[in-house]
Parts: sequence; C-alpha cells; structure tokens
Amino acid sequence: MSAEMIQTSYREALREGIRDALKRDARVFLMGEDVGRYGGCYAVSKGLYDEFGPERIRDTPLSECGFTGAGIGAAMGGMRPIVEIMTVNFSLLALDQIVNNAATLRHMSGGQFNIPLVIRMACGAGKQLAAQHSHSLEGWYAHIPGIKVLAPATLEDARGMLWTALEDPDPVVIFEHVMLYNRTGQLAADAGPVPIEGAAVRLEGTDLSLVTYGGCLFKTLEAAGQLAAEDISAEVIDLRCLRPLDDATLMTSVAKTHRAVIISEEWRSGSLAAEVSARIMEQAFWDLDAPVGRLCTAEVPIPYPKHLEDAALPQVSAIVDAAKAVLNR
Amino acid sequence: MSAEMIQTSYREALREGIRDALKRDARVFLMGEDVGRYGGCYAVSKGLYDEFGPERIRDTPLSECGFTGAGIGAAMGGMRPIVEIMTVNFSLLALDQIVNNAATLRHMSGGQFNIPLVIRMACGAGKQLAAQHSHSLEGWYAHIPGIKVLAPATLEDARGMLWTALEDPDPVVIFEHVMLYNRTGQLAADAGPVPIEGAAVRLEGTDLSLVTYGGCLFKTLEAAGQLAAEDISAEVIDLRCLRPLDDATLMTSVAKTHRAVIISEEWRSGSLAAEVSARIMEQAFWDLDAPVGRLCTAEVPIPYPKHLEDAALPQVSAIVDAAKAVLNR
Amino acid sequence: MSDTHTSAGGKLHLNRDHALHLLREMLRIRRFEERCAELYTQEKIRGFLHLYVGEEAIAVGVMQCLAPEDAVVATYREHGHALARGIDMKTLMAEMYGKQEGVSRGRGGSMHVFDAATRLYGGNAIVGGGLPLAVGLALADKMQGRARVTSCFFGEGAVAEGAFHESLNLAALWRLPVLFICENNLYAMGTALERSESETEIFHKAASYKVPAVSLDGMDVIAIEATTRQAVAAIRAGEGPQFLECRTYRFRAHSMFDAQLYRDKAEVEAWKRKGPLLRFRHWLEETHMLDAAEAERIESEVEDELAAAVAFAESGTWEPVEDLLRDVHTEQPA
Amino acid sequence: MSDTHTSAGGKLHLNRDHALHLLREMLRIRRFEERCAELYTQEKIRGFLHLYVGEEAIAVGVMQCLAPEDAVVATYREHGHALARGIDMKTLMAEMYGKQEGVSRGRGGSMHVFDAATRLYGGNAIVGGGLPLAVGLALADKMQGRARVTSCFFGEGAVAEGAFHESLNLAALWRLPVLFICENNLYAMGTALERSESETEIFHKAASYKVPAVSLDGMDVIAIEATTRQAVAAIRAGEGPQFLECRTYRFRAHSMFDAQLYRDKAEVEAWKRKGPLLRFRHWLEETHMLDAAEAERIESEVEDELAAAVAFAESGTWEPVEDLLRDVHTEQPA
Ligand SMILES: Cc1ncc(C[n+]2csc(CCOP(=O)(O)OP(=O)(O)O)c2C)c(N)n1
Ligand SMILES: Cc1ncc(C[n+]2csc(CCOP(=O)(O)OP(=O)(O)O)c2C)c(N)n1
Ligand SMILES: [Mg+2]
Ligand SMILES: [Mg+2]
Repeated sequence: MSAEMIQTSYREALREGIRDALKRDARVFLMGEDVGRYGGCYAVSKGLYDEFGPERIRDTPLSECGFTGAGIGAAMGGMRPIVEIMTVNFSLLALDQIVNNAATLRHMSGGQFNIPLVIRMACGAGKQLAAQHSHSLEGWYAHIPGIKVLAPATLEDARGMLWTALEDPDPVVIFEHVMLYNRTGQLAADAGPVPIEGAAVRLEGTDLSLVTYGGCLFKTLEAAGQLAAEDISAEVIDLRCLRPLDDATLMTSVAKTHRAVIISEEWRSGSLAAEVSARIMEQAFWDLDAPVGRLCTAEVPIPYPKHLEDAALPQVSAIVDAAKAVLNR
Repeated sequence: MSAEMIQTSYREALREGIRDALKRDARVFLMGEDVGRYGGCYAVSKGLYDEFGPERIRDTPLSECGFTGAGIGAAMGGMRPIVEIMTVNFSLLALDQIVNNAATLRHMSGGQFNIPLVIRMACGAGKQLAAQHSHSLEGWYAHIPGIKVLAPATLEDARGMLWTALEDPDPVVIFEHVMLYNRTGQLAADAGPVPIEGAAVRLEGTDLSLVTYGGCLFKTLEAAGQLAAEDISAEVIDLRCLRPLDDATLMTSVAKTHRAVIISEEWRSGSLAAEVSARIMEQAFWDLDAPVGRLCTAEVPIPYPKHLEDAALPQVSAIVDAAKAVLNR
Repeated sequence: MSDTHTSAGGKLHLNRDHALHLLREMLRIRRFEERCAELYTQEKIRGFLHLYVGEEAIAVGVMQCLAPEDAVVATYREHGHALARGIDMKTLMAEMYGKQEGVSRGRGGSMHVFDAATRLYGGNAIVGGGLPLAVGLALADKMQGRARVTSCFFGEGAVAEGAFHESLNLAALWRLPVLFICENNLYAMGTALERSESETEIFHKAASYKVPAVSLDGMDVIAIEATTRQAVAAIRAGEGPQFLECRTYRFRAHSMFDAQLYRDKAEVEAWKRKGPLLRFRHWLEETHMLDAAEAERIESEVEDELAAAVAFAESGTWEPVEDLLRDVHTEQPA
Repeated sequence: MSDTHTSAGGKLHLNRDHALHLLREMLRIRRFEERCAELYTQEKIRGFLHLYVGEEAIAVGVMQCLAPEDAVVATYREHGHALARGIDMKTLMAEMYGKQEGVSRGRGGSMHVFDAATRLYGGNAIVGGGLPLAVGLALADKMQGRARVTSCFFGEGAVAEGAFHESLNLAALWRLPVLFICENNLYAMGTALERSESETEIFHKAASYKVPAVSLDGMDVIAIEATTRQAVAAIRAGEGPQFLECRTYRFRAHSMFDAQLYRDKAEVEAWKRKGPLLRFRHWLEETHMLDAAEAERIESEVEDELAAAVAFAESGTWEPVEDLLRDVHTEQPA
C-alpha cells in the first residue's frame, strides 16, 4: 500500500510538522524571534501566525537567554513549547539555560521534573554569511547529557521528527541546516512521526562506509554516486540522531566495509566526527582495514567570499578524494 | 646550575605568575568577579588588591558576558587584560563573546586587530558542588579556531604559562582544575615562563601511553605507579596545551608503546579525549596493537554526594583497569 | 494565615496565633541554618553551603501570601524558602547530607532543593539562572488560564546579569503573573552593591520595564507580609508582574569559605541589632503577645523538630551507585 | 567641521560649507546603499545585506563630533557609519564584493567592516555583541589616561538583550567614555518596538544606570550633530557615558530577504516624507544655502565617486585560497 505522494520542500515539511503539532495538542506553542508576523527568519513558520494567532506563534524580543529559559519553565509548567532560536550562532547566548537548566533539572531534582521542550535552530554555512553566522556547533550539544540532539536531513525526517520529539518527556534540540530549507522532493501525503533514535543507511554499499548527517548528507550521496561510477561501492550512513549515537548501525556497517570516512561541517578538532571515529576505534578496531578518515571544515572563522567559503567546507570532490584515500586508490 | 627551590602551592604559583605580570607590564590588569576585595573565589588573587589597587585588580559586577567582552575591547585598546571567569560553569554566559568576538575578530578583519587577552577559569569536579558547578568543558574551547587553550597541571606550568600567554598576541584561555589549587611541592625560586605549545612526557614508559591533562594528571601518575608495581611500564603524557594539540609528542609515544588510553574528566561523548583518539587513529593506526581506550566521566549531571561524584569521575583504580584492558591483562 | 489582613496603609492587624506562627517560622530557619553550619564543620554537609541567617523575614513574610498551587523559584541560598514553603525539615536536612531520603533524592545538596509537591523549582546555583524559569512557569499558567503566581527570589548581585533584564522585560511585556523578590543583602559574595551597580536603588530598575516596584525593610516580617499580600493580589487581578526589593543583610559569611575581608565586623554587628528575629520578638514582647514561657516552648519545639531532622538525615541511606544514571532521561516504557 | 558650534540651546549655527558637507555625506550613504541593493540583485554582493536608507542623519550627525583618535563600534547595518567615519568608498565597495582590496580584505562582507586606521571596530552581526567591546575600548582609554571617546551604535532591538544591560551598567559604574547611540527605527526585523519592550521610551532605560540620556529626532541631522557635540563634550570632561536615542525609520526591508509583512506600505510612505535627506535638502533650499546647480553638482560628484568605487570593486581580486588560514592566529617570527 503506497500512499499518495506530494511535492514539497524541507521548509514546508518542517512547517507541516509544526502545524500538525499545534493542531494535535493545545499545549504546543512556537516561540522565538520573528516566528510570527515576520514569518520566521528562514520562513519556516510563514502563515502559522495567521492560522494560530499571537499566543501560540509567539514573537519574542531579542533575548535568547530569557526566552529559552522561559521555554524550560513553560515546559515544567505543563506546556509543550517549541522554542526557535533563529540560528545556532545566537544559541551561545542561551547555552547556560540549556546546559545548566534544561539538561540537568530532571536528574538534579531526583527525577521530580520533566522538561518536555523542543528547541529548533538553523545551523551551518554555505550562504556567505561569514564568520559569526556560519557555525556548526551540533557537536557541542551532542556532548551534553540530558538532552537529545537531532539533525533531520530528509523530507521525512523534517516532517516527522518534531512529532516524536514533542512526545519525548525530555528536552530535544533539532538542527536544521540552512542549505536544506530549499530542497524539494516527494513526500507521502500522510507522512507521520519518525523515530528519533537510530541512524539510517541511506545507501547500501560494501567498500567503505561514509558517515555523515545534516547539511553534508546530500553532498555525500553525490560523492557516493561519483564513486559508484568508478566502481567503488560506498555505504552512506545518516546519523540523524547525534545524541545518543546509534553505535549498532555504525559498527554493523564497518564490520561489512572495513573502512570509513566521517564527513561533517564542523571544525575538525574536537568535532562530533572525532567521537564517531573514537567509537569505531573502540568497538570495531579489529574490523578495520585502514584508519578511519575525517573530512571536516577548515579550522577558520568562515570567510564571506564564495571561493573561500567553498574552500573551507567539505565538498563533493573532497569526499570522493577522502573515500579513495582510505581505499588507497 | 640548579636554582634554589621553594615550597609552594599551585594556587600560590598562579598568584606569583599574576603578580609578576602586573609588575612587568603596566598594561596588564586582572578583572573578574570578586578578584579584588574578596581575594578571589578560590583565593588565587588574595593580597593582590592591596598591592596593586582597584584599577588593576578590578572587581566586576556579575556580568560574565559584559566583562569578558570588555576584556576583548580593552585588549584591542592596547591593554593586556587577564579576565578571570570564576568558573567554567559561568563561562557559558560569556561564550558568545569568546566565540564570536575574541576568536574571530582578527581573521574576520583581515588581520587588522589583535586580541592579546588571557581568560582564566576554574574548572572540574571533586568538591561536591553538584550539577551546575562541576563542568569540564575544555573540549568545547579546544574546538574554537582563533584561541589557544591551556591546562596547567604542574607548579611550573601554573607559574610560567601565564607569562607566555600574555606575550601571545592572540586570545588564550587557561583552565585551572579546582582540585589542583591546594597541591604543594617544590618550585625553582626563579621559575620563569614556560612554552605554551607542546605536550610534556611526565613519565617515560614502554608498554602503553596514558594521555591526560589538568585534574587527571596526578591520578594518572598514581595509576602509573601502581602499574609499575605490576611490571607495567606506562608513559604518561600531559597534554598541557589543548589547542593546538601536540600531535608529534603523541605519535612518538604511541609509536613506541603501541597502545594508549586517554583519561579526562569530560563527559565521554564528544570529548577532547575523542579527538585525541581520532588523531591517533589517523596518524598512528599502523602502530597500534590494540584500540585506543578512553576513560572519561560518566554522562550525567554530577551529583552532590561524594560516593556518587566519585563514581562519576575517573579514579585511579579505573585508570589502572583501563590500562590493563588495552594490554589484555 | 487566613485571619491576617491588610489595612489600607499596608499594615497587618496581627492576631496572636499568626504572630507566633511568623516567629516560629523564622526561628525554624535560624536554628536550621545554625545547625547546618555546625554540621558543615563536622563534615556531615559538604560542597557549598550558603546560609540565610539574617534574611529570614523575607521568605517567611512572602510565603504567607502564596497559595499551595503557586510556585517558588529560588537561589542557592534557599533553605529558608524551602522551610517556609512547607518542605519537611527532615527531608531538607537529609538533602543537606546527600541522603536519598532528601527532597531531591540527595543529588542536589544545599544549592539544589527541589520539591514538586510544594512547587519549589530550585535551588539554582547559577546567579540569575532562575529568573527565566520563573517567567516560563508564569507563562504556562497564563496560557492555561490558571490564576497562579510564580514567586522568584534572587539576590541584588543577580541584577547585573543580563538574565535579570531579559526576564523582567518578558514578564512585563506579556503581563505574566510573576512576583520578583530581590533579596538585597548589600553584598554579592564580597562585592558591595555600590561596586556592582551604578544605580543602587534596585527597585528603580523595575521602572525600565514599567513594573510596579517598592523597596521595603527586609528585616520587618510584617511589612513584608503586608506588602506581598498587596502585590500578590495585584498579580491575581491580572495586573502583571510586581517587584519587591527587600533590604536585608546576611549575618554570616557568603559561604563556608569566606574570610569576610570585604566588610567590617562593626557593620555586621550593627545589622545584627536590626535582625528580623530580635526585632520581631522584641515587638511581640512589648505588645504582650509573647511571654518567656511561650518563647521557651517555641524554642524547644523547634529544637525537637531539628533534632528529629538531624536524626532522620543521619539514619538516611545513600543512593545506590547503580542508580547514578537514573533520571538523566525519563525511563520510557519499552 | 571646526567652524560649527553649538549654542546654549543645542542648535547649530551652520555655515554653508558645513551644511553642504552634511548633505553630501548623507547623499553618499544613500546612493551607496541604493547601488548595493542593485548589486545584490545582480549577485555581485551576497550574504546578508542590511541597508541604512532612511537613517543617514544619525551616522553623519554623530561622526561630525568625533575626533580621529576616537573609536566607533557598529552593527551589521554599518555602511553608513563606515562612510561617514571616512572610510574610502572604494575599499568599502570592494568589501561588499568580497575582494581582497576590501577594507576587511574581503573576508567580512557587508556585516563586518573593520578599519584600524579610522578605529572602526566592526561591523558585528551578533545583536548586542558590540556593546561589551565598546565598554572595553573605553576602559583601555581610561586606564591609559587618554581622553578618547568610544561611540557605540546599536538598534532598539538590542535593548532587550542582556548584553545591553550589562554594558550600560559597566560603563556607568566605571564612568567610562562611551557614547551609546540607539538607532531606534521601531523594528527589529519584523518585530515592532511595542512587541519587544514593555517600556518603549528607550532612553528611559538609561536612567536605571544613572546615565544621562536624551531622545531625539533621528531624521534631523543638525539636531543630532548638536546634541552629540554636547554629549561628547560631557564625556571628554570626564562625566562618564552618555546615551542618545535617535528615533528613525528604515525605509527598506530589514535585509534582502524580507517581504515586510509586518508593516503597512502607508506607514513606510509616511516616514519617507520625513526622510533626513528630503528634509535637510528642503531646509537648505529654503534658507538659500542650496540651489539647483549646487545640488546637481553634489549629486554628480557622488555619482562619480560611486562609479569609481564600483569600478574599483569590479577590478579587485580574490584572496588566494592558500591564504584561507592566514590571520586565524598572528604569524609569529620563528
Ligand atoms: C553566573 C554566576 N556567576 C558567578 C557565580 C558565583 N557566585 C555565587 S553566589 C555569588 C554572589 C551572588 O550575590 P547575590 O545575587 O547578591 O546573592 P546573595 O549571595 O547575596 O544572596 C556569586 C558571584 C554564580 N554562581 N553564577
Ligand atoms: C543575538 C542575535 N539574535 C538574533 C539575530 C538576528 N537578527 C539580526 S538583525 C535583527 C534585528 C535587530 O534589530 P535592531 O537591533 O532594532 O537593529 P536594526 O536591524 O533595526 O537596525 C535580528 C533579530 C542576531 N543577529 N543576533
Ligand atoms: Mg547579595
Ligand atoms: Mg531596529
């Protein structure tokens, strides 16, 4: 039984996910800078203000610390807030609330309080927004016990992860890569919730595992296509959930391919890519035929000009090269 | 020619380093919460207020974002500020200024401005201060291009790293583990600057490399002593400088020992320990006789009671066990 | 409680029962704190310990005006709030010890008292960190049409933090039912108010947000109760947040590690003479509401309660190490 | 500049040269911004582009009062400040293109204009992020005994950020030579002032810090210059920080991606009629300081300057990819 398919975009899929949640549960509301009248910095919430009004599509002043903390409080008070922090770059101002309150309150109180909060934010580079607007800090968030961290890359995940995240009794952070918003494709008209645990094998292969997520997924799939043309069979793993990581899917893949490259848009040192590499080291060392490679962003504040931004970020050709390198080809 | 030795503490060594800097360079000043009249939360700056006065030992209001940013501005304005953020736990409130200004301004301005700023902060657990006062987030800082990150553990480094850091034209962050302040020992009376690049081999050994830094160094040395009693020769590497990492010292050691365990007080997922493991994977894979191990803190907000805090943190016995595990013993 | 009431001038006409209740509540806090200090030197209590001695009138005065369904957000100096809010002294003391019978299962200790039953949302060790939570709790109430009040306590040191400012603006802008109570004890650790704020009249800050604010004598439990009652009534009437600045003084060190180099003994002694317990007791004696026998009876009852609390904590048990990771996430049915 | 002066009432007695200088400066900004918008649609300029059209009087008025050794801290809407501060239009335009001949070597683009020569410390894309820097620059001046002023521009949206509050307090507490200039254009992206602040008279906020503050017509270049001159004099006289709120309006979208759903066309048109250029030009004509020929001459000179700037940017070169990592750290002699 295959459902009817509709043409949609990542942005629209996210919006439908939010609309859904608002309709389904009166406790859900969206709060953040310019989510309402402006329609959202990246137009994700466009139209929702007219549909749901100012209480439930709540524009906030510029106060990331204040309104993120308010989201935590509202969650403890029985609501199901979706806090939109416009971009990860500004989330640094809210990090204290996330680390010291959202992530700790449940454990520290001996399990007395839940924080059923979802925080969404745009992340990543590629739009020539320069050094202060191009961060990929999802690895930082993935370091924090007490929260879950998601990076939907596909239309299905954009549409369905929010649902599941809102049903989770604990805080969930969702990263939306800015270069994904305009991606379009086919999605089942009745697309529903998707699990928020577990990685996905987006392409099966036998020669090596390419491990990635978020903004790098489609670059990696493209690279896998080019590799296929050269008779190299790459398996592509989309982590999807950055905390907790799905070790089983990773190790199963490495046990099959014996080689892996991790591709992420983070700065290399201290990246989540390092964590994946370290886990493969720990759990699949004897399966490896070559050291696990990493392809990350150059360790530099992202510059404005396109040629330098491109040079800083992982590109398809570099993924192909990195894959060949671990295959000694 | 061996210099006269004096008995001192880590705290005093830090204080002498600051005093030195204040005497040597009129542009140097110390700024932070309660650094002056109170004498510093951990008494590092005790006495300096009386000696140097309120302008140069500058108490600030509780405004981590404001005074850290002010330190950046003052550095651009020709001063050599030492900003003390009382503990890393509160530095989350200043992270925007550090990431988006201190670390980026030089590159983003095309090299026009330097930020000769030093930020010191206490870090770590062990004093039963519970979930909001026990963080080890040095891995986050080590992820940021544009800053250097130091973790002095010995008296020499406590005494001498500040000097070198202040002479650096770029921002330097120094982590002081709270459990080190009371450590005492012998230090050369004329102890001077020490380099702020490069790891140190604190104990030579041949069977495995124990890689650590900061608060875990002495636990690791103690573990190495116990291993020695069982005829296991551990080499202990003190990273000292967490950004940039000294790959050469690491790989030289691993090339000799063929086995390694990284010990750090961070939460394990997304830790700097993962970065070290990933680098050994990339640069010394063929030297390895066993997967590199990691011993980190349990992924939990640190609880207050001693038995639970102890259970969460890396302990000597666990280091011994981890070492034996990579030796299959 | 119900038989107290405010006159137009904001003064309370106290009946004797309520007056003695206030005295007892303050005394319970005072004795609890003193015992904690002793237990700290005995190493029964560890970590950071911040005592409320000298400031008892504020928590006690304010709590008289809150209903059970209201909420409380406090700081790391929150034992007084917890006791006045009605948390059992036994489970509070067990928390100080880190025993699993403690109100936060022993995991929080002195700085992190939580209690779902009385809606005490901490116990927050980040200065200013509780204010945004209070805004959110109040927002939840407003959105769900509940006429509850969220009370939010913080020190004057927190006023320099951005979080204070953002929270006041949000609460005012959205007319949320938050009662902000600044416990202005004139010092933030060793930093005197004049060295942390260019405007030292803290309650004036509320004007920036059009939040009604008053400054009051934080040593006068009756004034605090009376003024709070008015503020709470205004909040319940939908007038939005209200702000109280209570001028007080902490009689003891900031924490157990503080040599108090930053203030004179004489200053401390002068404030002690204005202390809330001394003063209220004196007034009760003058008005013949309290005689020596009654005073002794209260003291000894509090002593008994305290002894029972210590015994409870002593006989408490340690959370099993196997439970270390429990509650990091909610355990979900498989 | 030196031949302007303030009367007691704060009005300027303008000589014609200076008046025409003001006009030209505003026009340079206006035309530069308009050209940037065109170049954006041609994809010569990319990223986020925030235009200063409608707000020119503020940067121009303020900059008249700063000496070369003073400092400027601005926002991502800073082309106007850069031009009025004296940055060459050529290198500014090259920066818009991302060419290495740009004032920030092309790395910053529209939001990150830096210039050591004129002490312009950005160009900051984090709302409120520049304020602490300004405090620090002023602190360095004060500690080094220099009578410099640091001017700090920010939008009214920044006022809700904690960083604003912390910075004002620090500057006031330490009596630092900072001139805070709030460019209140009534919107932060799509959020109207009434929806971001409970107190919409922004200059009242400064009272919380005892910082002298005035609100003024941000469309009146002469009023701005006159008031700034007084404020700067007060700062140089050691009176500590001063605060100016300039009520203005941005005539164009927030950035190039903004459909302006949040405001009426009629509102925009009404404000345009009060525009700083229109108004000043009208006044110059009325007072016979400007005739049609002169106006045309200025326009055409500005056009020439702009044409040269575009040509310079077009013929500029890309920074070699090999230099990507240069300046992350200072290259130190080996
Ligand atoms: C954000 C942050 N910065 C610094 C500290 C360290 N600290 C703990 S209490 C305190 C003083 C707070 O003073 P105040 O707000 O007046 O409360 P009081 O202790 O006087 O009740 C400081 C600086 C902290 N806990 N959080
Ligand atoms: C901390 C932070 N939050 C959000 C943003 C996104 N943002 C960029 S400009 C802007 C509006 C700022 O308004 P205002 O301060 O009034 O300045 P204006 O643009 O009107 O000149 C917002 C929300 C940002 N850059 N930084
Ligand atoms: Mg205080
Ligand atoms: Mg604005």
